[in-house]
Parts: sequence; C-alpha cells; structure tokens
Amino acid sequence: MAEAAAKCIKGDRKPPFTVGWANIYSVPTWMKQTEGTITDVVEQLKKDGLVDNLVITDAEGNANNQITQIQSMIDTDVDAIVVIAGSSTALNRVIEQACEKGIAVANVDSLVDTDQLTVKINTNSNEWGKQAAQFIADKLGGQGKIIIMNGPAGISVSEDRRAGATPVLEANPGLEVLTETNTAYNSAPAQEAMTSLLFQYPEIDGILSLGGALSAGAILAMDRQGRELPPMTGENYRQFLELWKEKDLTAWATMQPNWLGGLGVYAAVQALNGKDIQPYVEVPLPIIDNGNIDEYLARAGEFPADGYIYSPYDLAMFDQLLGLK
Amino acid sequence: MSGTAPVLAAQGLVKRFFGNPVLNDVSIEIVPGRVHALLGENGAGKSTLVNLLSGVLAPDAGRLLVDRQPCARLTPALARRHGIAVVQQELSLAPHLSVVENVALGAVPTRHGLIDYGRLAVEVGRVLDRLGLDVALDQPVEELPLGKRQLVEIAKALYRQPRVLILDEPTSSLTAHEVQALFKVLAELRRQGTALVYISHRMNEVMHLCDWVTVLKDGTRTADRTMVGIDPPALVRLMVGREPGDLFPPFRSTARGELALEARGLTAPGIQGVDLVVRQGEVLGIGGLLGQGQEELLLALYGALDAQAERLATGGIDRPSRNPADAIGRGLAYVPADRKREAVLLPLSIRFNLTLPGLRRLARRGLRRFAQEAEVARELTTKLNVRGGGPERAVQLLSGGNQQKVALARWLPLSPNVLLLNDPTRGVDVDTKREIYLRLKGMAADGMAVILLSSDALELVHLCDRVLVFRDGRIAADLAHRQASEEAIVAASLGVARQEAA
Amino acid sequence: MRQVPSGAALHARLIWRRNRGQIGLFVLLALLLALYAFLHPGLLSWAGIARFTQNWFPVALVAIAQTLVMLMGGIDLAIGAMVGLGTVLAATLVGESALGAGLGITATVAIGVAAGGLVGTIVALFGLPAIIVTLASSFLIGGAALLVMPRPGGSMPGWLSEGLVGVHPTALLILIVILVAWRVLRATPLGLSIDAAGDNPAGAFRSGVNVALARIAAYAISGGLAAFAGVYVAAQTGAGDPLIGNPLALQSITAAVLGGVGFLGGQGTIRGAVAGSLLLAVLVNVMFFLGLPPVAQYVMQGLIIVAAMGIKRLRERAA
Amino acid sequence: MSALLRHRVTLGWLVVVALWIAAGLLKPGFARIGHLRYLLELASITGIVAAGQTLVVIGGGIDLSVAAVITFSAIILPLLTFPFDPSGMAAVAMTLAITTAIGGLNGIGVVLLRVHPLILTLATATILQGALILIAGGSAVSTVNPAVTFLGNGDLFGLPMTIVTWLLIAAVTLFVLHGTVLGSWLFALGTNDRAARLAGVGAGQAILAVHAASGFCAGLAGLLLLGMNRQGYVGIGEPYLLGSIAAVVLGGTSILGGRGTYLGTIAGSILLVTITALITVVNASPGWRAILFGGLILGLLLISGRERSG
Ligand SMILES: Nc1ncnc2c1ncn2[C@@H]1O[C@H](COP(=O)(O)OP(=O)(O)OP(=O)(O)O)[C@@H](O)[C@H]1O
Ligand SMILES: Nc1ncnc2c1ncn2[C@@H]1O[C@H](COP(=O)(O)OP(=O)(O)OP(=O)(O)O)[C@@H](O)[C@H]1O
Ligand SMILES: [Mg+2]
Ligand SMILES: [Mg+2]
Repeated sequence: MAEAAAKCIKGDRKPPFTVGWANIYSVPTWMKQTEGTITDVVEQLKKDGLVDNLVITDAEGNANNQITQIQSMIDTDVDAIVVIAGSSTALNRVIEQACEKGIAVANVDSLVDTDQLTVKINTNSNEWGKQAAQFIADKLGGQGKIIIMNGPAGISVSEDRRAGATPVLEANPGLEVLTETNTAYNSAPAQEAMTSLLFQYPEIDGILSLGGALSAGAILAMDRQGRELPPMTGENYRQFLELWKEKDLTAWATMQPNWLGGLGVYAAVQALNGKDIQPYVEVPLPIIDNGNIDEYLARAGEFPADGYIYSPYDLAMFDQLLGLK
Repeated sequence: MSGTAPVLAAQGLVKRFFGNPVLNDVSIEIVPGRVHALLGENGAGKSTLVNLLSGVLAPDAGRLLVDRQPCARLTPALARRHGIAVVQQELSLAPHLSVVENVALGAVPTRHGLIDYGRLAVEVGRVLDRLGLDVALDQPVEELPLGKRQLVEIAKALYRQPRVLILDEPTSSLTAHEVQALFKVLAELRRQGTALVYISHRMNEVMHLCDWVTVLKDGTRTADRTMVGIDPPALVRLMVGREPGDLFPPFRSTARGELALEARGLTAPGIQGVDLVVRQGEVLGIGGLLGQGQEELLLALYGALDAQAERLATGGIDRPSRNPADAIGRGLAYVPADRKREAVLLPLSIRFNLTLPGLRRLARRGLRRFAQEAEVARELTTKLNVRGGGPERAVQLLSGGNQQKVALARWLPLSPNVLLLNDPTRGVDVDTKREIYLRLKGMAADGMAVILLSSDALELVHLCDRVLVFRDGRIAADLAHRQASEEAIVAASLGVARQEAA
Repeated sequence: MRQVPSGAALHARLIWRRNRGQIGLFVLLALLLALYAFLHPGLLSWAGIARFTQNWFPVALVAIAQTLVMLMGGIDLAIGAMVGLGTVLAATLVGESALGAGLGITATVAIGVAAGGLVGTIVALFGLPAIIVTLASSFLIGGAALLVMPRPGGSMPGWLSEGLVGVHPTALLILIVILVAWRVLRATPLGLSIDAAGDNPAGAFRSGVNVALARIAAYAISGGLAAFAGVYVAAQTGAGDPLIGNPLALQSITAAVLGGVGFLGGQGTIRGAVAGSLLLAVLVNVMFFLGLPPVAQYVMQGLIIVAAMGIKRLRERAA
Repeated sequence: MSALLRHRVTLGWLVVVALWIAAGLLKPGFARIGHLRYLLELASITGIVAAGQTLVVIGGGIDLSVAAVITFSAIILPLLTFPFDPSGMAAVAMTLAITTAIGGLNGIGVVLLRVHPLILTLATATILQGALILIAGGSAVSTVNPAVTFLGNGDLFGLPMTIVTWLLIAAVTLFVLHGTVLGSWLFALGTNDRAARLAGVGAGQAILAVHAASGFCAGLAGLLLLGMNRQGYVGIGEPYLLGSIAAVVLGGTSILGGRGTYLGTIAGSILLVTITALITVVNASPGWRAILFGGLILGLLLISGRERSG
C-alpha cells in the first residue's frame, strides 16, 4: 500500500465520502454565495459517486461554537472537513485532532495558524495589499494625499492586507497617508467614517481601500458631498462595481473568490482519493480594472444585489490550481 | 428605674431635606428599662428621627451621644455595634432571601469565617417562637403576608439582642393576638433593662405599654414627659394640639336592600368555598388571625388571583373578574395594605398617583387632559388633607400616613360600587384615621358597598354592619354588628367560638 | 415549639429551596442531554464528557461571572472583552514571558480582578448605570487587548493546553471546584451580602451590610472569572485572540436569564445560570446531530429558548 | 440654575453642545455646518430606533430584536415591488406593516407567555436571522425604490428627509409618552409592575403597543439606512442594537424602567454619533481609539449621568 500523498490522509477512507462544511456564520451574503459554490461542487462530485453527503454547520459567528461543531463532525466521523475559521488561532487544536483521525481538512479563506491539516487554500492577503497600494502609487505618480480604509482591527486578514501595503508606501515617500480607518467590511459604517474624514481633509488624491464593501461606502460619502472621485481600490462587491461604472471611476479591484469554498471541497475529496495535494495552495488574485469591468458587470444579474461578482470557475480550473493536471 | 443614665441621647438635632426643615432642634433621651413613646402626626418627623438615631441619615446639626460619649459619625453598622436596633417597616427585608437569612442579615454568627447555620437555627428559631411566629426558617420572605413580614422585621431587631430597641410602627398590620405576644416580649425586655422607643398611631397600645412620651409636631418637640397621669384624650391633644373628638363616628347602618356583590363557592389559592353577600351601603368587616385567607379573598374578588366560583355577581355580570382592569370596569376598587409594593408608585408624583386609576376616564380618546388632572389632584389632596408638598412632589417624599391617603384617595373619582379595603388605616395618625372613617361611612351612605379587611379589631367593631372572621381559608364566623366585640372576634379567630357563628 | 433543625439540615434546605421555579429548566435540560446522548452515544465516555465539557466550560464561566453581577442588580457588558484580554494576556505572560505558567495565570486573573473591581467601584461610588459603564469598559478593555496583541497570536505551553484540554475532564473538575467555591462563599457573610444587596440595597444598608463593598466584590470576582475564562480559551486554542470573547457578552446574559436570574437583582442562582449555559451548549450539539440545516437551527434555537422560559410561567399559572 | 444642572436631560444637551464646540476647536472640519448636519442625519437613524427602544425601556422591558428587524426591513423592501405602484409607497407601507407585526408578536409573546422581554426579543432576533438566510442573497434584486431613495437622500425645504422623519417620530414619541394614557401607563408599569396592574393599568395593551411601536421604528430606520446606503445587506442593523440602548441610557432613562424621557434619548443619540465621528478623525491606532471611545463615554457619563441621590 502506497503512502497516502497528502497530509492527514491515511488511505483507509473509501468513496463516497461525507463532507462537512464548518461555516463560521451562514447569514452574511458572501458566506451564502460561498455555500452556493460548495453545494454546486458537491453536486458535481455526487455524480461521480465521490461524495454522498454534505453536512453544514453554522457557528453563528462564535469561534467557541465552531470548535464544538468541528468536534461533533469528528465524533460522527465525517471524511472531510472544509472550514472557514472564525479565529486564526482558536481552531488549531480541534483541527489537529481531526487530522490525527485521518480526516481531510481543507481550510479556506480565513486561515488557521496550525499546519496539521490537509490543505490551506487562499489568496495572498499580503499580495492583495501590495498590489492595491501599487495601483494607487502608479495612478498618483507616487505623489499625493491618500486615505487608507481597512477592515476591523484585531483580525488577521485586515492586518495582513495592511502589512502588504506598507513596503509600497515606504517606497513612495511622496504618498502622504492622511489617516486610516477601521470599520466592519460593510458599506454603511465605511460611508459614515468617510464622511467625517471628508470634512477634515479638503484634499484627497486617492483612496486605498482594502476590501469588502468599504469602497462603495467611500463613493457614496463623496458623492453625497459632490466631491470629485479620486482613484481608488476595492473588491468585487456588486454595488462597488456598479458605482464604479456609473461614476466612471479610475479603479482597481480584486477579490476573495467565493469558489474557494468549492475548491476546498474538491481538494479534500481529491486528497482522500489519494491525490497528492500541496499543503498550501495559493490562488492567484483575479484582477478587475477599467479594462475588464464590463465582463463582470455583464454577469451582474446572476449575483445577489448585496453580493460579490466572482470570476467563473469549473473543475478543470480547480485541477490546474491544485496542480493535478 | 428612672434616673438611670441615658444609653442613647440626641441634642438639638436638625435635619433638612432639600432645604426643607423636617426636624428642628429636637432632643431626646433614651433610658434603659423604659418604654419611650414617640408620637406625632403623619409627617411629624418620627421616622426621620429614628433614622438619625440609627445612623441611616446624618443630622445637619446637633449631636448624638451613646453612653454619654459624643458619636461623630454613626452608620447602621456602627449603630449595631453600639447595640442599637430598629424595627423598620418591611423596608429592610430582602424578599428573595429566607426568613433566617433576613433575620440575621448584617449580624450573622460565623465559625471559621462561615455562617454558623447551627447557631442560626437555634437562635432565630428561639426569637420566632418568642413572637409566636410560625413560619419555616427557610421560607423566602416574599411568600409571607405583610403582617408576618412585619413580625420577621421585629424578630430581626430582637435577634440582635439590642440595648436600645426602636420600633417604628411595629404593629401597623398585626392583629390583637400577635400584638399581645409582642407586648409580652417587650415587657420582658423592659424588665431586663433594654431601652425601648415605641412609635405607633394606636393610642391604646401606647397607653398600655409606655412610660414616657415625646411628641413631635412639624419637626419640633412639643412635649417630653412621663405617661403617668395621661389619659388617651390628653395624649391625642398633645399630638394634635386641640380637643380631639371621638375616634369612631357613632354607628349607624346605611345598608340597603339591593345586593352589590354576591359570591357563592368562591375558591382561589388560599380560600375555599367562600359564600359572601354584600349589600349597597353596607360595611362588611373581614377579620381573623394573620394570613387566614382574608387578603386572598379581596384579591380573588378583584381579579388579581385566579378564582373559580359557582356564582360571582357584581356590576350586572356573573363571573370572576379576569384582571384588575376588568374588575374596575365592573365597579370594584382595591386599596392594598402593602402600599409601597402594591399601591403607590414611589418615585412618581402625587398627581400621577392620584390620577392613575381614573386616567382613562379623565382622558379624552386616550389623550390626557392636564387641566382636569391638576384639578382632580388638587381636589383630592384637599379632600383627604394630604400633607407634605405640592402635587408634583414624588410620593416617596411623603410620610407613610400621607402615602396611605394617596392610595385611598385615587379611587374616589371612579366612584366604585364595591370598595375593597385592605387595612386602609395602616400607619395613619389618629386625626387622619377619623377622617378616613368619616369618609368611609359617607361613601357607604351614598350606596357604596365597603369590604373592610382590618388587623385592628376596633375598626371592625365600630364601623361594620357585619364581620366575617376567617380561619384556614374559610369563614369561621359571621358576626352581626351587635355581636361583634373585640373578644368575640379574637375568640372566633382562635376557633373557640364556632357555635356562635350565625 | 418548633423543631430546631441542625445547621447542616437548615443549610441544605436553604439551598434546596432555591431550586424552585427552575425545575422546568432542569427537566428540559435533562431531556436535551438524554436526546444528545441518544443521538451521540460517544458522549457517555471519558473522552466524550471531556470534550463536551471543554467546549461548554468558557460559557459556563462567563455565565457565572455575569450572574454575580446581575444578582447585584447590575449587568456586565464587558465580560466578552475581558475574556479577550484574558487570552492575549495569557498568551503573552504564560506563553512568551519569563513569568512561567503559575505566575502568568495568577497575573492574568489578578488583572481581571483589578479591572472588575475598578468597574465595580465606579458603579458603586458614583451611582452610574451599570449597563453604560460596562459598555464603556468593554471598549477600554477591548482596546487594551488590541494594544497587547493587535492580531491573534502568541502561544501557550503545550503541557498546559494538554493539562487543561486533553482527553480528561479537567474542565468539569474546575467547574465543580468553582461551584463549590461559590457554595462556600455564599455561606459567608460576604456571599449573603451579595444576594441581599442586590435584593434590597436600602434595606441591606439599614441592616448594617456594607453594600458598596459587596458590589465591588461582585464585579471583581466576575472580572477574575472572565479573565480565567480567557486563560482557558487561550489554552484551548493555543494562542491569544483579542476579539474571541465578544460573542460571550450576550451569551452570558442569555444563559443567566435562562437560568432564572432577574434583571432587577437579588433573584436567581449560580446553579441556574450554569444550567442556562449548559442548555445553550447542548443546543449547539443537538442541532448538529439532528442534522438541521442552519435555517432550522436558528428557528429551533429561538423556540427552545422561549420554551425554557415559558414552561416556568405555565407551571406557575397552573399552580 | 443649579436645579437645572441637576437635571440629567439638560446636562445631556449641554454636553452635546460643549463636545461640538471642543471638537470644532480641535478639528476645524468638525464644526462645519455640513458635517454637523450629517451627524444629525446619522443620529436620526439611531434616534428613531431608540424612540421605540425608549418606549419599551420606560415600560420596564428591553428590545433586543431591533438590529434584526432593521436588517430584515432593509433586505425585504427590494423584494416587494408592485407594478401598480411606481412611487414605491406601497412597498414602504407593506414593509413597515410587516416590521410592526413582528414587534407586535414580541408583545404578544411577552404578554401571553410572560417571558422576560429580553429573552423573547432575543429569540425573535435569532429566528429572524434564520429567515434572513432564506430571504437574503438568493435572488438578484436591486430595485431602486423612489420613496426609499427620497427618504434616505432627499430633502424638504433644505432639511434632509432623515432629519424631517426623525423630527416627526420625536414629536409623536414625546406626545405618546407625556400626553397620552398609554404613556402614563408605561411609566407606571416600569416603576412598579404589580402596583400598576392593581391600579387598573392595561398592562397587556401597553406592552403590545410599545413592542409594535419598536418594530415600526426599527423598520423605518431600516428603510432610511437602505435609502442612505442605496443597498441593504445582512448585518446593516447590527450597530444599532447596543447603539439604541446606549442612546436611551446616556439620555438619562433608567434601564430598569419607569423614569426617563425621549428628549434625553435625542441628546444621547447625537452624543453617540458625535463621539464615533470624533474617534474617526483622531489619528491613532485601533487599540487607542477604542480606549479613547470608552474613556469618552465614561467621562461624559460622569458629568451627566450621576443618579440623583438624597
Ligand atoms: N428622603 C426624604 N426626602 C425629602 N423629604 C423627606 C424625606 N424623608 C422624609 N421626608 C419628609 O419629612 C417629613 C417627616 O417624615 P417622617 O417620615 O419622619 O414622618 P413620620 O413622623 O414618620 O410620619 P408617619 O407617621 O407618617 O410615619 C415628611 O414631611 C416627609 O415628607
Ligand atoms: N426611596 C426613598 N427615597 C426618599 N425618601 C424615602 C424613600 N423611602 C423612604 N423615604 C422616606 O423615609 C421615611 C421613612 O420611611 P419608612 O419606611 O419608615 O416610612 P414611614 O414614613 O415610617 O411610613 P410608615 O411607617 O407609615 O410605613 C419616609 O417618611 C419617607 O419619606
Ligand atoms: Mg414614619
Ligand atoms: Mg410612619
């Protein structure tokens, strides 16, 4: 019997597999869309007889609940667990336990610190911040006053994206950071914060927004005051893309593709099937710019109004990302 | 025994609330082995003086002496260490805690830092027995009827084995039987040399018990003398400052033929199968020992307890009231005994309290009419002589007796058919009592039926057309006015006079 | 004459009497636990009990902490932030400083006691509404946690994690120790004061109870318990996370109120609150094993919480 | 004057003014008329949610479902499009009717099951979350409702509609509290439930009414937010749960009920929004910002929030 190729895999599990999806919070739209890609991939795998059951849990935003639920998944001996972590540290131990039991654990989007799992799949948050900052630096020619909008303090994603921007800002001393905000990744609080800042700073040359619906909030705030919209960065939030088009912005956006969830399922199942899966899969950041934004907006109707227009995916692309073909 | 040094004394005390003087240059000496009566009308400042003597409040001027030593700052904890204990109204009990815990609170015996439950059981049990209070040690206080809570409060003070025992209206909801037990204890304490201060609005108790009397009027001391050679009218004269009339109006029945309320087989938690008929203009008394179902009867009639009955007819409808609002709609009104918890809304204004029950009627289509409200409040305060400030003052700033007047007065605008009164003169001074009696008889004369539950047997004797005596949730005796004497009521309460029942 | 019970008998009766009104909750809880054990027989093993109690433990701790404050007529919205501060302090002091485990844990809990005591002092001495003071404190404490650790990190010694959250019911043991400690504290004058001062502060003061001290003590103990919950969570997760405690603030209040703790003070018991927290913890698991989709999970959870309270009322009405 | 200073509501307002002046001196952009107007617009949302909350709290309860109801309102409105009604008024009316009914259900639960409002409204919030999973994110609706857009962004004689709406709600709330029988009943119930019932207060009706009112206010706030933000999303109501409670208590209303006025809540709402904005323009690390925020609330409370004693 050959050694199982991927981590945690002991080779004693046979298809069809039971897959557990340990969601941290199922109410937000991004999560709902992610769940959509997961059920989609599971349906496809069911046809091949690889998966027969999908178990979904919802920790209601509470990492402690998520620990409990993953524990329960271990207790019922699911074959694979796909997890978006409610805390980068909280789940370490329970995930290590799952791994010891030979359960394939795929961690996507919000990552945990431990390496005792089958595969971590994510875009590179550092890279995100770096590219975004680079866009602003390029558009402003390295000179100008900017505001940085970031997600909530204390969570890894915000910290990582911000850290990625730092070297670019240092390399462009002409960029003056007027101030920084930390709000939830939502448009209403971002709009509130931005409005107060606009009164404070009559001159703003660029907005380095590090994700979510923050940029939409910034546009709404500036629009309300009739301010001219400077170059800005953002994410594939549908409202932002629509405002971008409507206001004819110079902008740049990337995304945290919702199909990371589907990819997680696929990777875990492939690992169980004996495929060699790398412990870390970095998904390249898809980029939206003034060149290709129309392609995205053309598909807008397929996505929820408060959702994210993610790039297309299929299993062949997953194979490629996982280096299986 | 007189002539011994005062254990607690006050000299020239002054106390103001928000600038209003409540006590003015008051001095008092409390001597071991003497029962010292503290008298005065409602709001005269008795409770305030007690609060100063026990460290609850600090005086604005004047000084306190304990064992002739001036005492700079007195707190309740310090007062306890000096051996001063106060029987407050139910105010100091913690309702969710048990009887023992309440009795010992602030003075728990400990062993190795832990509460010594063994000693507690023995010592608290002894005090309760002394007072004839038959309740389980572990029973939460909130489950006790008001009178028993008052006894727990007394037990709490006795338990501390004080050198100075101050009793602020300890008997206001006790019946004759319990009062007797208390008096025996107090007499014993006096013999043992305890200094006692006794506040009451029941003159016969004061006459019976006290050796010395201090009288307050509007915060000033108007008399400080021995009780020797004083008769009840003189006592009242000292308090009121003029010739007192008779406390009770001459009895005259105003009962008419028409039924105001009829109940058959009324059953509710605490009462079983009670039959009862009240006629318009009749005053029906309810008596008995503490907690025999009297209060439950009133609550059941008022829709505040779930009740079943074969017949319960009033206001032209034959069914138990669903809730108080429903009962009020049928012409009932209820004045609770525990005014702080069940009647007045302490932090709200006098006007608010006076207009609340009749508010819906005063208002037009749900909108309040302030002029009318003010008018009603003014009328009622003058009618019942509520003293202690304008209508916008909070009720909690009124003295207890004046709060009681508010609790009663607020029903007048509704002119109910049946008035349910639960100890309506609790803590009310003699003068006001007389007013309330007159008013009550006046309302009966106008055709209102009055059901009067009272712990004061004299009220039942002098005011009622009939008296029902309760035992164990049933009517033990139905005494007509001429049969109803204090002795007969007590006898029926104790179950020795069953054959006399009508 | 009355029969005088022995001290132990009286004490036992006092304790027992306070179960009243909670029987409904206890019955529902027993049913749910039975259902859980039926759905997941693995629960009834050393490992099963160990795992389950480990996940329940932090909620139980904060429920106790919240109840102490609510018994005083207060409320503590800063408990969640305190847990967060506890985890980052533990992950720094225990895991990555020279203090060592014993001193590190002691220091963390001591900081919790001090912070709680400070909040209690402000509430007691200035007469400010507890709900806003503790809301403000939640920002102060949460901010401090962010200063200690701007993002999740740090570490806990492996042996400590193993000791607290290995395959043995240490958590259950600690919980029992805490309950016993409360039992003991409740049998001291201070413990009695905490109950009395919440029930009737003016009356307790008149009886010679030091109400202000009782208040401060309640907040201080509560702060210490929350910080200890933080230490435990840090051990459980192997690191500190400044935000991890946030959902616990509301959860602790829910558990306490489910357990019969009143909003106005004086009413309720620690055991009720622990039962309330257990109900919340079991619910998460039962929902899982029933295989309910998230939608049904939310609806069921809402209904069961109402039912747990409703039963008590219906029983009262029937009585 | 000293009596005036003792009055918490007056103090609350003085603190608002003082804070605006201080902030204006510190940060010149802060005191610009446009900014202050925007702060008032923001405060409108909190203030409207807190109007219902004030009624519930004065009556002795608390409403923990407001956040979920706000979100529910903002999410459900775009789903309600009626071809016969281009103005969007029908959808607005329908949404408000639904949220009022949700509030009413809270009230019925509190009255009939006699469950503490804290628990009941928490359960409602939980169940609404479940409903949101079903409703939100599923279909691709992004209708622009003209009525909602006007409510959120329009103005009347130069006054933003949000503020106009708030003024209306404030007037009605103050009138209900201090000018109607219902208002008096609330004060009575919140002061002493048992005594109030024994005095014939229609407790059931009053509780039902305030919870329905709170549902209405939260629903309305959801619509305004939707209008200002042009797009609803799940979680849009979250900041307003603690926000509304904080505004109520900062405004001097007792969380235990029976004491307070909406005038104070108005000041409390403005105060809260002002502090948040102030924190935004202060350049500091997130940890220090949180500490500053908490410290400011505590400091202002020390000035204005002392319980009257003695
Ligand atoms: N805390 C307070 N604040 C303001 N006024 C008060 C306060 N306490 C008492 N008063 C006022 O002081 C006066 C004296 O009250 P006190 O309670 O001493 O009277 P009392 O003699 O005990 O009357 P009663 O016989 O009715 O018990 C009353 O007019 C009362 O309104
Ligand atoms: N919460 C309060 N706030 C302000 N004053 C109060 C408060 N509670 C009581 N008082 C005042 O303290 C005094 C003493 O209270 P106490 O309970 O002894 O009542 P009381 O006046 O003696 O009435 P009674 O003996 O008839 O019940 C009262 O006169 C009252 O005015
Ligand atoms: Mg008095
Ligand atoms: Mg009195």
